[in-house]
Amino acid sequence: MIIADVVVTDVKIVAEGTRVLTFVSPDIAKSTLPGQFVNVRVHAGSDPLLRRPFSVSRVEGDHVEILFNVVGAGTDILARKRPGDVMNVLGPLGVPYGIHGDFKNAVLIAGGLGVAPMAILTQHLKSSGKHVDTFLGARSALHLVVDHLENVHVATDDGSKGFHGNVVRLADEYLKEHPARSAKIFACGPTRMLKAVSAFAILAGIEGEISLEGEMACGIGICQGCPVERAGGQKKYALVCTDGPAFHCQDIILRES
Amino acid sequence: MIIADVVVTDVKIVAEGTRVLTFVSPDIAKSTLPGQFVNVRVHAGSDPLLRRPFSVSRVEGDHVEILFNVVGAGTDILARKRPGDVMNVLGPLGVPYGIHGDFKNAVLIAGGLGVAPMAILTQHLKSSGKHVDTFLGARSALHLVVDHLENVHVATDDGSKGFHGNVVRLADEYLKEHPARSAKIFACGPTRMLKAVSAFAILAGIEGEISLEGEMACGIGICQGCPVERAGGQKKYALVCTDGPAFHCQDIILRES
Amino acid sequence: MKTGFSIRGVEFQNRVFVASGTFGYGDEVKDLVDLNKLGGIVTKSLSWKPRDGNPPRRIVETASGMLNSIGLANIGVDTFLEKKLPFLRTLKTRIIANIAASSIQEYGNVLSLLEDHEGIHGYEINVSCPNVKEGGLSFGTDCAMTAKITADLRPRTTKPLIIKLTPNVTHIAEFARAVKGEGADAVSVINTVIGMAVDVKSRKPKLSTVTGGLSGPAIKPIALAKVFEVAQMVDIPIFGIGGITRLEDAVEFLMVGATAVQVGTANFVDPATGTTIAEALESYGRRQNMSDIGELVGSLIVDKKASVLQSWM
Amino acid sequence: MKTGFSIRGVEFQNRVFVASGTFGYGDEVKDLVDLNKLGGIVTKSLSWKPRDGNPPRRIVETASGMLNSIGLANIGVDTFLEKKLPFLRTLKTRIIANIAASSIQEYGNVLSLLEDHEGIHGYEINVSCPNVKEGGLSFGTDCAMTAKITADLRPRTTKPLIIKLTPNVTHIAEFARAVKGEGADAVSVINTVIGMAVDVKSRKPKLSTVTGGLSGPAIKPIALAKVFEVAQMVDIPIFGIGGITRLEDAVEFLMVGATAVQVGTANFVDPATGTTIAEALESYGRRQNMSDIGELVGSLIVDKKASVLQSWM
Ligand SMILES: Cc1cc2nc3c(=O)[nH]c(=O)nc-3n(C[C@H](O)[C@H](O)[C@H](O)COP(=O)(O)OP(=O)(O)OC[C@H]3O[C@@H](n4cnc5c(N)ncnc54)[C@H](O)[C@@H]3O)c2cc1C
Ligand SMILES: Cc1cc2nc3c(=O)[nH]c(=O)nc-3n(C[C@H](O)[C@H](O)[C@H](O)COP(=O)(O)OP(=O)(O)OC[C@H]3O[C@@H](n4cnc5c(N)ncnc54)[C@H](O)[C@@H]3O)c2cc1C
Ligand SMILES: Cc1cc2nc3c(=O)[nH]c(=O)nc-3n(C[C@H](O)[C@H](O)[C@H](O)COP(=O)(O)O)c2cc1C
Ligand SMILES: Cc1cc2nc3c(=O)[nH]c(=O)nc-3n(C[C@H](O)[C@H](O)[C@H](O)COP(=O)(O)O)c2cc1C
Ligand code: FES
Ligand code: FES
Repeated sequence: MIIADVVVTDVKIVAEGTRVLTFVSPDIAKSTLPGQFVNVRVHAGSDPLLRRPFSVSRVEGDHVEILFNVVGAGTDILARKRPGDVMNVLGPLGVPYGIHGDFKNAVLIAGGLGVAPMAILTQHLKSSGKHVDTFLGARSALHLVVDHLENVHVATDDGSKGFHGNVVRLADEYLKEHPARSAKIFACGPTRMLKAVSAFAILAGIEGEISLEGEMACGIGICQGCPVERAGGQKKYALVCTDGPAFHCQDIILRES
Repeated sequence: MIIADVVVTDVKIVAEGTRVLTFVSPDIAKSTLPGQFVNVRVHAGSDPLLRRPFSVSRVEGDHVEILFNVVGAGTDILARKRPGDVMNVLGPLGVPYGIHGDFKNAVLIAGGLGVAPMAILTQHLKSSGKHVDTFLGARSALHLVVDHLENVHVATDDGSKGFHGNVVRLADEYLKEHPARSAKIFACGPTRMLKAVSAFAILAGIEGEISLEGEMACGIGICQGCPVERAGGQKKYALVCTDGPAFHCQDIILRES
Repeated sequence: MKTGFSIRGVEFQNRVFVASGTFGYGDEVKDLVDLNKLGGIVTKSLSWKPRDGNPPRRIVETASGMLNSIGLANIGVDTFLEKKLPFLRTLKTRIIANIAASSIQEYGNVLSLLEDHEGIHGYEINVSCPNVKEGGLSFGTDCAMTAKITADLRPRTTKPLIIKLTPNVTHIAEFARAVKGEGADAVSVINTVIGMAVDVKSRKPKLSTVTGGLSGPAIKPIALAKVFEVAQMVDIPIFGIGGITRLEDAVEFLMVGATAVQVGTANFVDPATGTTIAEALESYGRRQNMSDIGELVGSLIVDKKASVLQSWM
Repeated sequence: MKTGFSIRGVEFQNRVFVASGTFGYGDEVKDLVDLNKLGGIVTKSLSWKPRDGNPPRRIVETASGMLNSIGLANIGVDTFLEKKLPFLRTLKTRIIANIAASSIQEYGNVLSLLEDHEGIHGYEINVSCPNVKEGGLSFGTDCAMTAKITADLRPRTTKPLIIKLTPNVTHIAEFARAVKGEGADAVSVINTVIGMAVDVKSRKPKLSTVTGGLSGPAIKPIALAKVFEVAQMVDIPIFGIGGITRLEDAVEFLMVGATAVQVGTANFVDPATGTTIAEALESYGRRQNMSDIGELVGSLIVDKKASVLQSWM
């Protein structure tokens, strides 16, 4: 984990409203594992005050990529970054996905921008010899980001591409038809989707990890601001930033807020 | 006075640390008189919260120019504007310089960025047939902005150009040697300089107007935030934004804060 | 859809007002704002005699906010009646006269004088003023004194009497309860929060008065909590004030229990903020298929268990 | 040049501390910050038993600030002694244990237990906690109760006893005077300001606890005014806290009368903020040819006439 000023080399639009920002950081590029995130200080000012957490989407050489939509002040500032701009980044942070089990088939399920960590996850899964199937849910064909992914199965809300409907049902049905021996699920996306994935994984008795999002103040465990309810254990809450963002389905209880 | 979104067409560096920002506003271009200012909303965010006042420096066709140095958050944001950027402007505001008296010789005295209103002032003085002498004080030759001015006499703190020292003394001595029949002084700059100008004008019995700066919240007389002490009269304070920024030397009392 | 509401029989056309001291007397901005679109205009505080106000420096910008120590510079009630009221009378918008004073008598004198004139629809009492008798201690931080002012003013008018409360007290709801007990029709929550700033170079306070009043977006969370406290404890109409710059802010205040809102500091950035929000609030209500914007008032959904936890900090 | 100071015989190497609850227990950031450069580390509040804290959502960003309702989630004093203190002992930086409790007895029990262990150099008492006996009313807004806590704790230790005051009271100086009277060695000013935020879409409070504590640059002007009030009225060392993010902020607090400062929320943006300010403060002092940074404390130049005006708002 380092804290450093990094140079932005590129910000490009890769799908409807979705951008990829690339910055240079040999240390972060070297040390980031799939599912980990960086906490970005979007400007030097005091409003917005806090850093903004983003999953590392992909690493190439010394370059690190994050994927985001403009949803508010912080991402708006990020979207205006230009090559050469300098910003302060803290990372890599959090507990990565567990990719070294003895499962053979990795089933990646992503909803919306939950696709962010899937590229780097795919990189690592493949280099450790896993077979990867990827299920992407998006609002429409225009919102899809499929670069650097393997065996992509698409579901869109408007049916403009692939399966018309819920990506979890798509994955569910696919796995029923193609029973994967020793599979493991890796999911990221909206809470409602992650609940569905957990339910389905636990039911099907498939190992599964989900990556959570949630407001964070520090990203490094010093503010206690990012609790998620644990399923059992004497401590009631885990911290998304240091105990996660990746959790085993059965370890946590997701609640709609 | 209008409030409108305007398009920035250019931001260029014209001297050490000094920039000219040009924006398009037919209404403001048409209606602005010398010494008036515009109140600029540098961004849509809430920090910095308030508008920033800037003298209109020059008008050409539909284009309006302001001159500024980066001294803080607001001017920093302004300096980063790019052609095509939109910003909200309120103006023209304030009481202009009085250029229609029956004086023949206009003596312009500016210290530092007090030069800002001098270009538009010169435009108007000349079209009403006045002779213009301009005295500019700057830290060094590099800090000088002399464009669109007439008969420029320079004083620099470091002597790198023109008279080595105080611009008021330069003007003083010049006027002693070249007694100007029916002259009027127009000054803008740091408070200390304006005090010197006032003292000198009143002493020499020459009519003089000085343009003040000071913190403002609204720029339009609704916050009472910009008082300047009056010399006599039953009201103790005048408002810089609506009674000024141009005042007759003898009407106000300047205090160093 | 109903946008208006009434207090003590006085009808206000919508729930978005402009706050005292942040809109002059209205006429200054008549070319920039359609004054007839506001729910109400609260005047700059009026005192018996004109007040010069404090020496400069009177304003300091702070993080997402500003400090002011205007010192209630105002033209005085006579000049107001002569120079400003005639114009305000031409508007269809309701006019609330805000009154400031340094003694109970002065409050009463100003109000009674205003009572003799047409065109004022209600009074807002600024109790954040120094009580000269008590060596300059603010009336507004003394609950008994605030109640006493209310009791003295109530018999002088049948128009809406609104007491503007200061947030600089431990339990603001006690003040609301006290003034309600003395017959106040509503409370305005909040006035500015005491703050200060230092010029490190000169080692002097930035404001000539050392401390001043903090306003703007920075204080919105504080104002919401104060409005919520009053709304939970006392059944009285509340004007929600503090850091309102856009529609969402106004809706937040209504939801926590404000009957209407007042826009303050935002007027300095754009004097049309109030009318913009008033229009946005109306279309918001329509989009939500409301029959009355009032449905928003106090509509906050609060989990009962919440309050037990809240005080751990 | 002297950078340090001492309270009750305990030497602190400089005047820049990190505030409770914003720096964990120190070890979490040891790779990012040179902990030995801090004047002091104030621990997260410690209670007798571990506390899970409040349900999510615990934090909300606001204009130049943030609201939190962590609910004093902490590992409890036993785990602290076993898991955290050993590491803290290895530092040359002074450690202040911050204590939170829901009864006077609990405060005493925690402090006395900590007294039995090496490596703690002083105590900061967080009185912004609900007094269970009084149905959850905060100790810290009750002057007598705050004094009572101090009186009960004082005999239990000869180390510095610092009472951390809440800003959510009318006259904070009264609280400072009261705790000084009971033997407190210093006060910390301020804890968070009560605030709230609403999620307009769901019509629910954003925080699970409805209201929470506001912190960050937004409250700096409020904190400065509170420190100034205490410094003017009571002769007691003050830890100035509230919105400090850079050197100038720290200098402002020292000038208005703080003996030292604590950096809070800024640690979430950069945990090295405290050490950065400590170093900047030292070079600032040298540039100003000071022989002791303490020369800044209370060095504000105040015009006598000022105070008369200040309360008009
Ligand atoms: C571990 C982690 C990894 C993340 N990875 C990505 C990513 O790869 N790509 C991406 O686009 N976003 C990601 N997010 C979410 C991202 O941090 C937020 O979208 C961003 O902070 C919004 O900032 P803003 O200022 O633009 O919006 P704000 O103005 O802060 O908020 C705008 C809206 O987004 C919501 N929001 C704010 N912060 C978060 C948050 N942390 N999580 C969820 N919703 C939030 C707010 O409630 C509000 O509705 C991640 C969050 C976490 C905690
Ligand atoms: C009528 C009027 C006309 C002006 N014309 C010009 C102009 O043509 N060109 C120009 O460069 N500046 C002009 N100014 C000053 C300009 O408004 C400030 O420099 C600017 O607001 C600073 O904003 P900032 O956010 O960059 O700096 P801030 O962070 O706001 O302040 C940085 C420094 O500038 C000082 N400052 C802030 N506001 C003012 C102010 N209004 N007047 C003087 N000092 C201030 C602050 O005290 C601080 O020391 C004018 C001011 C007024 C009132
Ligand atoms: C410059 C200024 C002047 C003010 N003058 C008055 C006043 O004369 N009387 C009064 O009751 N409130 C006055 N206020 C307080 C505002 O009416 C309002 O209560 C406060 O600013 C909080 O709202 P805001 O955050 O929207 O500004 C003033 C506020 C400001 C910023
Ligand atoms: C997330 C968070 C947790 C906090 N926890 C504690 C705590 O446990 N005990 C305490 O005394 N103060 C606590 N505080 C208050 C801070 O120590 C500090 O007094 C306050 O935040 C103001 O300073 P700041 O504006 O620099 O953050 C906490 C503040 C924040 C933001
Ligand atoms: S974000 Fe601060 S502890 Fe997780
Ligand atoms: S700046 Fe508001 S009255 Fe002059």
